[in-house]
Amino acid sequence: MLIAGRYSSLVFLLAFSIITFYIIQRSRRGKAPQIRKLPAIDAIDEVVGRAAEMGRPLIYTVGGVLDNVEAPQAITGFTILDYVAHKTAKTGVDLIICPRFATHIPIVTDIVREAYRAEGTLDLFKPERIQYYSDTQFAFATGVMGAIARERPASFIMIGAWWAEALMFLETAVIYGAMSIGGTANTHQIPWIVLCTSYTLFGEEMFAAGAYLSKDPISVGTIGATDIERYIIISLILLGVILVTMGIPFLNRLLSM
Amino acid sequence: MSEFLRRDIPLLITAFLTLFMLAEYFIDLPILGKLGGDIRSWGVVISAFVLPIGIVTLVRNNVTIIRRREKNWPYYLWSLIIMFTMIITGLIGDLGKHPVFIWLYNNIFTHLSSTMYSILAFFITTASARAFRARNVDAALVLISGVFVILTVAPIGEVIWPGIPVIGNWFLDIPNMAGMRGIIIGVGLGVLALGIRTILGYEKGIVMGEKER
Amino acid sequence: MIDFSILVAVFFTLCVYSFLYKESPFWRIAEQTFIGLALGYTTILAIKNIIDVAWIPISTGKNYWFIGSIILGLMLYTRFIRKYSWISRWPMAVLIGIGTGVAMRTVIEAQIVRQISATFISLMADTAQKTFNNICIVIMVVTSLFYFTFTGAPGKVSGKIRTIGRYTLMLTFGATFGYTVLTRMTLLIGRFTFLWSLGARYYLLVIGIIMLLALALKEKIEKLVQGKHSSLSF
Amino acid sequence: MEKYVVWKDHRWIYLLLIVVVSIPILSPIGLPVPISKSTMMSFDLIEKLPKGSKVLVSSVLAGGNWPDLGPPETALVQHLFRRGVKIVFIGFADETPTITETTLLPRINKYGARYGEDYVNLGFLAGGESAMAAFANDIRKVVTVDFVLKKPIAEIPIMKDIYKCSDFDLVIHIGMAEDPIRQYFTPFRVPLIVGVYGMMGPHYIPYLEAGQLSGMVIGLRGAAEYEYLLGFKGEGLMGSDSLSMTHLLVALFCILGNVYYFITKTKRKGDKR
Repeated sequence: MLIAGRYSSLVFLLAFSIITFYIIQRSRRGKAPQIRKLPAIDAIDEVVGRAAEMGRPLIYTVGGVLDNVEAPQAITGFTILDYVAHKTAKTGVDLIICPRFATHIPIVTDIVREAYRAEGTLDLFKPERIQYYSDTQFAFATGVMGAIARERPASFIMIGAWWAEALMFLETAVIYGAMSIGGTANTHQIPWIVLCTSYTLFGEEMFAAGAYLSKDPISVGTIGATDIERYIIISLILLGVILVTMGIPFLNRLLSM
Repeated sequence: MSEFLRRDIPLLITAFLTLFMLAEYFIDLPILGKLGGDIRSWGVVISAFVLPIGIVTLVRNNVTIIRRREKNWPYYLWSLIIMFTMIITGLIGDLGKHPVFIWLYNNIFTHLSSTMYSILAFFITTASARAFRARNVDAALVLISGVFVILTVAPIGEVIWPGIPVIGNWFLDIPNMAGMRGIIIGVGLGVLALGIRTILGYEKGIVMGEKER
Repeated sequence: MIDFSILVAVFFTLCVYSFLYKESPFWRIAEQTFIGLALGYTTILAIKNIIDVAWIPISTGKNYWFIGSIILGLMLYTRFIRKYSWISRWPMAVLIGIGTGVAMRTVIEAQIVRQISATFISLMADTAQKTFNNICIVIMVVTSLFYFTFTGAPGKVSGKIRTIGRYTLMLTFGATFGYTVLTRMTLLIGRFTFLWSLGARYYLLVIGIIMLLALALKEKIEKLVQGKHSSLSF
Repeated sequence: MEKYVVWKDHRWIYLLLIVVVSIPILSPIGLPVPISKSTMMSFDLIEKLPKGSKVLVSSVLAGGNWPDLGPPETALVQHLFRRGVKIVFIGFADETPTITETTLLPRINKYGARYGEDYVNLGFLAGGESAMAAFANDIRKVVTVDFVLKKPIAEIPIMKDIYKCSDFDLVIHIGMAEDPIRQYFTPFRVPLIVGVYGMMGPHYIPYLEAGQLSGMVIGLRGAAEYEYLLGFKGEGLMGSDSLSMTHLLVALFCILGNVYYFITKTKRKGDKR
């Protein structure tokens, strides 16, 4: 009935599906797993604090196309923007936002306006601080570079799906002495972000920060489920290594069935 | 009723097709294989229709820019002219075999696209001179393994000191292999979680487009 | 005799590189020409693909079911009609369903099961060097996997493990940094090999100098042009 | 501006890079190119291919990525023609079939191979990984005519007994490595060699070590090694001296930049005290 050589994949698929379904159901019923306080959130607080202390602006860019595989990274960018906007509303920091695509503008405007209204400082909210340059890669990058040179920000945060343009404005941020934080799941851009920023959220860490802030039951549930799956994989590896060291290739054969 | 057509049917289609592809892979039934082949060939046809969507979007954006005489509007007009030249010459005679079409491709397009991507070499060089500093332990580790790997990739590395490729390859085969394996497993779990959420109907995102979120 | 093809190729290559000196009309011509040509070319290939994959099977009477896929393909374009844009979700749902299913079913073995069994390496290998390497690999794989767990209690030990994991990942990104330099320099070498080639060398010097002068005097030229045509903003 | 920035106007660095990349092109030095393990594995596997065995070359080659993917594909395909095997080309980027006909094949010595009997170009399929899965599972369902002659597949001699991916003795994919591993190797267990973008090399080392890849040629550096093994001077070897110089420049900048940073840092810390 089942195709040979694919049993181990099927077992993993069924096991992980049940774990994911069970944890998401529990988290939707209010018993969500607890995500620990991430160093990333402390780093963001420190960067916003620096902008308030020095009385200089904070530039925030969010990246990622909304109707393809990059969507989750863009959504995390919006969630973290909401958190930052609440902080800048409280501390009166001049928040400048550079959205990567035109489709981001309405979403970003709503997020910041609601944050400022929630903090009761709606008068501080200035729509013209949302600066859109272009959808094309290099025109956007030069736009952000111009903004950094003009505004001389104390802090610079960039969260989302970045490509080659990331390095262009990261270098400008370092040159102008901005303390910056970067976050992306595109592994090929992470080296630049690590080399040019004071803290980097990479891969799942970015999504975890998003879930920690948004408290969305499905995202938090997924992270809880993937954690359990990681513990299973780690214990399988350790068990396998011990068995192989003792010369028993039992687990190898089991997994290649 | 419209709610059913607007939201539930697309989610049902996505969930059913994801499940079907899984069933076809694990269950040994020839009928599943044949049906799976048909569905995938439909997918290839639909994907072919996705490609020109970019054209409609671009034409719409450029036309608004030209109509409103925004900054740099002559360039956007030029972009439409060259695009339609390419389309018209491409349609004449055998598809994509017209001499002007091939000339534009060989002498302008290929040069432009590889030059566009080559411009990043300049930004890496200035960034390495001015921005890549070992400010913290993270950046220091990236720089150490980075410099050794750069000099291992360059044939001159071995000429400078034979130890460079030995250390560079160690960084590549041990820490990089282990770290990348962790990332690969992580990405695998991510794809799996996305698939499971799609089957369970929790993943509205991509199907619905941004309005729904 | 001027070889027009090489002249045009060198001109557009230098238009892109003019961006490094100053943002200018040369750059905007190059950028917009690139976008226009790319989409023009994609349209022809898309039409050719639709004919080969969908129209020919029907016209040869092989399989009438394909008409359904063409209708689904055309439904994609309802996204431009505000009232009916929800119809485009049906063909998108088909694409996403196939794509997710096809990737999901093999990712389990390719990126999870196989990677786990490949890490079953003996900690007492034949040579000291191999033993040391194997121990490093096992520790680094386990710690970098553990780094991405977020719901466990934040203890001292788990903090230490995560630090080792983060340092491993930093060395990994160092290797990616090294090889990314390879790709970017490769593209640069490809371009300058063409520019310095025998056919293109003279055009490079002639067009290069003219462009440099035009860019150096850009501000003056713009004032001149501004005087005559107020509406044309370059 | 940051106090310790070495160059105020970064455009001098651009000029320096242009000089450093141009000198080796105009007067090559001819440094030896050490052969890496992943290239050697690919060469040995193709060298042992019996004459007349069937090989699939699937690729995303295009104008923009030619300098990175062109040389590896040229070297691998040149070796295939030298071995006298039957080659089926399929493209998953819209430019691939055109650039294969106009740029790749003209520069390769085909040792008298005839189109239709010894090699065929099946054109382009849209849809990325899903199209790859469709092609691998049932070629005739998604490919009706070939790219060059427009003849139906059934009438092309080379395609006589080729129906799905498992009918090939070797698959070579040029581009990324994860979707061919998921759609060619995992379901069909056909040996898979990949020619990949330089920057993706480190990402695929675990697949090589786990045995899912039988060989890998990484960007221009891998192509230079393969050309050296084949004994012909292509873009890889011609560019390897410039590769050395430009990499050396970046490495030196990283080292000197940080030395300068630590010197000024201790001086700055000194002022604070």
